Amino acid sequence: MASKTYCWALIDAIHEEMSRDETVVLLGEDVAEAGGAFGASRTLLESFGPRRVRDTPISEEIIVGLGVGAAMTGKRPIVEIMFMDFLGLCLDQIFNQAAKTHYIYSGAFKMPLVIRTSTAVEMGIGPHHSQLLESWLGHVPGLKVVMPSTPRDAKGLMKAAIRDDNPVVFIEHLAMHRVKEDIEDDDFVIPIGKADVKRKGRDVTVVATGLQVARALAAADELAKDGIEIEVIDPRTISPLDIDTIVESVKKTNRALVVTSSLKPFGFGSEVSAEITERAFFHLDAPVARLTPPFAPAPFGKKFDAWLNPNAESIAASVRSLLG
Amino acid sequence: MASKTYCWALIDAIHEEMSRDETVVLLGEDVAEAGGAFGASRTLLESFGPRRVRDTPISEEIIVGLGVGAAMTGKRPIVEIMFMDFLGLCLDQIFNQAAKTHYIYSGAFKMPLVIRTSTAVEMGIGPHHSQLLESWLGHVPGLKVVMPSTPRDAKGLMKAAIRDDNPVVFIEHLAMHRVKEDIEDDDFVIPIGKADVKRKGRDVTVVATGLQVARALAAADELAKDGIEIEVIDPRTISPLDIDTIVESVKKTNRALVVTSSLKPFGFGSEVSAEITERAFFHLDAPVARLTPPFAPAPFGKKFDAWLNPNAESIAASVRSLLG
Amino acid sequence: MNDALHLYERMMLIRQCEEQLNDVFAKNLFPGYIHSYLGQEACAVGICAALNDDDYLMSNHRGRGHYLAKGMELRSMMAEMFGKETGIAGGRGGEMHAADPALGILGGNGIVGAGLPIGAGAAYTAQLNGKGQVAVVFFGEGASNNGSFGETMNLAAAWKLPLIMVCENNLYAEMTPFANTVAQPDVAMRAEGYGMPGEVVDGNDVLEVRKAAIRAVERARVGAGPTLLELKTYRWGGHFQGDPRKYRSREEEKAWMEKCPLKRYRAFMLEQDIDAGSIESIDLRLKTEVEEAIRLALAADEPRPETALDHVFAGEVA
Amino acid sequence: MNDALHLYERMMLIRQCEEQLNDVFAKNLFPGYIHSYLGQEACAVGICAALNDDDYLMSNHRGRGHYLAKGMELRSMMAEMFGKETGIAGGRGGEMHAADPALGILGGNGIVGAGLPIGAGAAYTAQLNGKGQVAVVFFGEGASNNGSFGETMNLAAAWKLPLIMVCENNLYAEMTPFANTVAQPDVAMRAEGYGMPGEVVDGNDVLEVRKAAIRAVERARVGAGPTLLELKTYRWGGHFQGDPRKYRSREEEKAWMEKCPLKRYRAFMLEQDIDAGSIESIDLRLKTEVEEAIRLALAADEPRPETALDHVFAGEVA
Ligand SMILES: Cc1ncc(C[n+]2csc(CCOP(=O)(O)OP(=O)(O)O)c2C)c(N)n1
Ligand SMILES: Cc1ncc(C[n+]2csc(CCOP(=O)(O)OP(=O)(O)O)c2C)c(N)n1
Ligand SMILES: [Mg+2]
Ligand SMILES: [Mg+2]
Repeated sequence: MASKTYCWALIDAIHEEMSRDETVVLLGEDVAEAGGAFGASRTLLESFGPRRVRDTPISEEIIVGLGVGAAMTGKRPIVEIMFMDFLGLCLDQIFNQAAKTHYIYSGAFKMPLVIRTSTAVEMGIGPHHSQLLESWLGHVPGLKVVMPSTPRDAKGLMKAAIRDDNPVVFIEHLAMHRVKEDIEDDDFVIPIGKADVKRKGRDVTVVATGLQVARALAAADELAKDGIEIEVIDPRTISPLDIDTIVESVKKTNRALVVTSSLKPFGFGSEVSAEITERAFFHLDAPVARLTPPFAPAPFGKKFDAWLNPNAESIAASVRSLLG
Repeated sequence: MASKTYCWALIDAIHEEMSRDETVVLLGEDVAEAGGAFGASRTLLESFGPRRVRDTPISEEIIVGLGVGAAMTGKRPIVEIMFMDFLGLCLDQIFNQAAKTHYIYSGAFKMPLVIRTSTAVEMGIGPHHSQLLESWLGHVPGLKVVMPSTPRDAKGLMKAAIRDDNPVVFIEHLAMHRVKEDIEDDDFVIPIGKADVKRKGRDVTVVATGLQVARALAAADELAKDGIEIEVIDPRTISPLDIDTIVESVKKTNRALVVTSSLKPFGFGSEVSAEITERAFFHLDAPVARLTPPFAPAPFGKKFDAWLNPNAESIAASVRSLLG
Repeated sequence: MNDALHLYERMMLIRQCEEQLNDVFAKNLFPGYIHSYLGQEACAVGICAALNDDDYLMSNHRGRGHYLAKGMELRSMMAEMFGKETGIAGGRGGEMHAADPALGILGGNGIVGAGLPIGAGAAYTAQLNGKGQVAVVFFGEGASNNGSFGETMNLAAAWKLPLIMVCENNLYAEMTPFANTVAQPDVAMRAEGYGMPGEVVDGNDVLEVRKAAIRAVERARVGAGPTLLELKTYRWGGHFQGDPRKYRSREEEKAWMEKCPLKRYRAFMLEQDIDAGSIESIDLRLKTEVEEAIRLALAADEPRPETALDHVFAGEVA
Repeated sequence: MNDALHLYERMMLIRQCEEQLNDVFAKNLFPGYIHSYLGQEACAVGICAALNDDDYLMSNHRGRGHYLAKGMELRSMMAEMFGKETGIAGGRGGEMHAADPALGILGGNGIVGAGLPIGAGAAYTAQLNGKGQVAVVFFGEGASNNGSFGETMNLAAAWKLPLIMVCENNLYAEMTPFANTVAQPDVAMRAEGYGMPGEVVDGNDVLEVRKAAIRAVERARVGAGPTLLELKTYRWGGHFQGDPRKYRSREEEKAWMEKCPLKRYRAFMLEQDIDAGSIESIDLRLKTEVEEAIRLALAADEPRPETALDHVFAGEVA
């Protein structure tokens, strides 16, 4: 057991998998010599050498394409797209190539590819560096999408992603890179596609992702003072979504709130709401609520971000209004 | 009044707008000399010359980027991305540049840009030419997205899109290019953001887009024989969605079905379902149903497409089960 | 079969496929578009003559020539073109997609230019493996205007990847002449600026293509890095069968058909005293083989539509 | 002010901004990252010396030099950098985004390479307008490896757009030396293959830069098409302020700082008998102006957070 940051938990995960499987490689901008634009691949070049840990040019399309070609020919590449705001430059390789190749050729090629990317949502860096776009990726068949909210989940999910024979987009929250948690020393994975009930409760089911998980838990503490017990579920995997765990909870609580840092229309909240409604309509005492930033880009500056994004207070308020 | 195909209605719309406003230009692959890969820009080169109607290289990113730069400097460009399956190559220019520039600079630049694109969904052309991706675009603030289902709507919406000071993605259904309708000769626009009630009814609200509109209407005829009257709503604009018209209908019918040719998770149906549920929960007698192709790529061949996609029968069956 | 005959045999196999498929299309028996390889046979065959089975090949939307030249089994390839259950991809890929991992054939593509980065990825695998493998990626001159082309040239050159970038310059991208979309008509000239060699080759001369391929493959195998080969050739048909080809003259077409790669190579073989009889017997055999493959493909079952749900994901290993 | 002094004045304005902003950053008074333009002053100033107000300029993430060289008003630009309400974009753009339509300044960008196609679009407008306008797009050598670069070179050359593509090669892209990501270190060499002229220029010599810019602008104005200029220069600071710069030596930095564009130009001016006094008075004035701009920016209000919802769409005209 050791206390690890989210950032180091990820480095450990990659380190362990690169040690156990020499087909695992890491490619991306600044990942090698610099140890990562955010320090999230430190030590890996030193441990595994410049053939397996390699700096690329600023060429997002070929970064992912390299991964596709290498995965089809027997490697297990991890490729890094520094910010997920840059997805628009490489999405073809993700949705038409990585996600469809196994399908098109009826399984002739496996696609054990991890696309590692980050969101800097709520860090005040402005409109081209503040987006959370998991909803686009969740719309793509053949793609898995994970987004951990704790260091331990990050480690276990990264290991699962590397071992998976399918393409997995791994979304890191930069704002959480320094969060710490105790993590056991043994080898473990956290299965992709399995939600985690972060807190048990009976009154309202709160589905929260990424940064919002901790806030939902903070809101839970507040609400508990008034005798309101919310159940906090972190799906951890965006796609395929573990809707069963969520629906089971809603059947108990009869009320649900979805909280995300991504935008509302055509977003994660809409998907979860539609699924809950479809599967548990007659258990619902109120419509599923979605708490998200308003539908606008994120301007520069932390004040804007703070105003735009859900927080423990607004989560608690939404829960109260659902109850009442 | 003249009978026009969907394809010629679009050509007419562009022709009229290019005649009335010399800042309107048309750029894309094969749009000029060849009159469009699908013949959907015939006569325009002859009428407006090679400076305003121009063939581009196969360079999707700069096709949209040209439009962005030209729109910022006083033109009203229409740029064409041949199939929307190619969005992954130019999405950055759409979502980070076209959609955000007016916002970032607090209105200093208008962005009167039309991004004309097509879906060949259900035409059997295989996995890289059969996608309907309106849900991605609907998740982007600052972007408008329209998708007409009749020749007249196509014409009126194209004219509105060209006159709009915001970026508009205009989605054509290739499978409808030869559908005909009588269209008046006068100048008219169909406002972006306004749904159309294609058939009045009292029992179930069916929200259908694109190819599914005609099928919903066919299903309505069938169902009417059994005394079931569905209300068929074509949103026409995907974003911003005219949810008011839909909700008003649901308050009357108390039941809703959303039918699309695009995929279910994180899709159009999820968005409409979540919105209806949020706004009309206590009017609903049953959960909002979504009828879509299953979550898989579209393989080559029309048989697959026919099996995967909703049709009049499956729409009628879904309506019956909603009532049932 | 000796080397000289083998080149001919592969070209003729492709020629037969393309001609007979055109007939099938004319009879309305083909499901969808045909992107014909007619006229470009020497490109695929000359390049693949320099390759081993464990070398990689990434194709594009005009792939039949590449598949057959690299050795893909005829019948299952043909069945795939018709989208049949017996197709090499189970009939789901169709006319633009076939692959065979055992021969390093990594597939076709519906997205112009998208194969380039994937080919680079295969070349990176080859480099890691350290066994002298190479990767070849085929693309059209139209694709060379897509962003992926510049990214691939640069990265391949910087990493000295064993990648052979083969541009089949058939002068047209769909209905648009290449000359209308560039200021400089030789794609190969773009290589130098990225620090890799580029070479223009007569794409209708299979021996010239093979020579250039051998040079490039040699460089790649010894770690000297990538090469860009531009094969000047011509697409005899339209972009797809049925395209009325208003964008070019019948004279231009005729002039290029005079430069038929098979005719040319046949003349060369006869000069080399290869006897006409063995050539003819190849022609006859292939004609029959292709007829048979098409007959089987036409007769084969369509895939059951429910199989559309198979293979979305690979089985989990975690 | 005469021409010679004007060049100096613009460079010094940028220099003052960058140095004083570094101080502000060191005092923890700056919100977020600073992408410093220190050391590259001659690039922006030399290029913009060849431009008119109605020429277009598209910048990137390292834009202050470009903005000021093209004439953006100092105080509102500075306030924008701090994200203040008085900023030229209302404080929503921040350090990477400022624009001024009246001066043809089309903005910065957070996406490396994304400005290139937009610059081409502005050049297309200029071409349509037919009034001899030109467009300039600034980008780093790192951006030249992105797909947008090849697409832009090709299209600009094919269409003979009045576009000047200005690559500021400051040797590093974030923490990665350019040499590690290319086989051929001169970006300008890539131009020829696309059929446009490319030229390497000493980016620390403002007069050389201006000369090259005048040549390129001249070509563009008369319809002879685009030019790629590669300005060899150096980013004195890290990628952002605070970057520990482990990827290069302090000696390398020192050697480049010896080549300071201002020092060099000052020496030239003195040779030209421009009197030291007028130079000094410029220095003093600008120091004060920048201090004042920063003081005002620091003192200005933050935008009201509710304004985050403004300007998502423009008003409708239909
Ligand atoms: C990204 C993308 N853009 C456009 C198309 C439509 N398209 C299909 S083939 C083709 C022409 C390709 O020309 P070229 O690369 O020269 O290959 P050729 O067809 O001549 O073999 C185009 C534009 C596409 N499939 N993908
Ligand atoms: C598409 C994209 N990829 C990566 C980044 C992260 N990034 C920001 S600046 C930068 C380096 C750019 O280098 P260069 O083009 O040489 O410009 P310089 O910073 O040296 O002025 C990188 C990689 C980005 N913003 N956008
Ligand atoms: Mg071609
Ligand atoms: Mg640089």
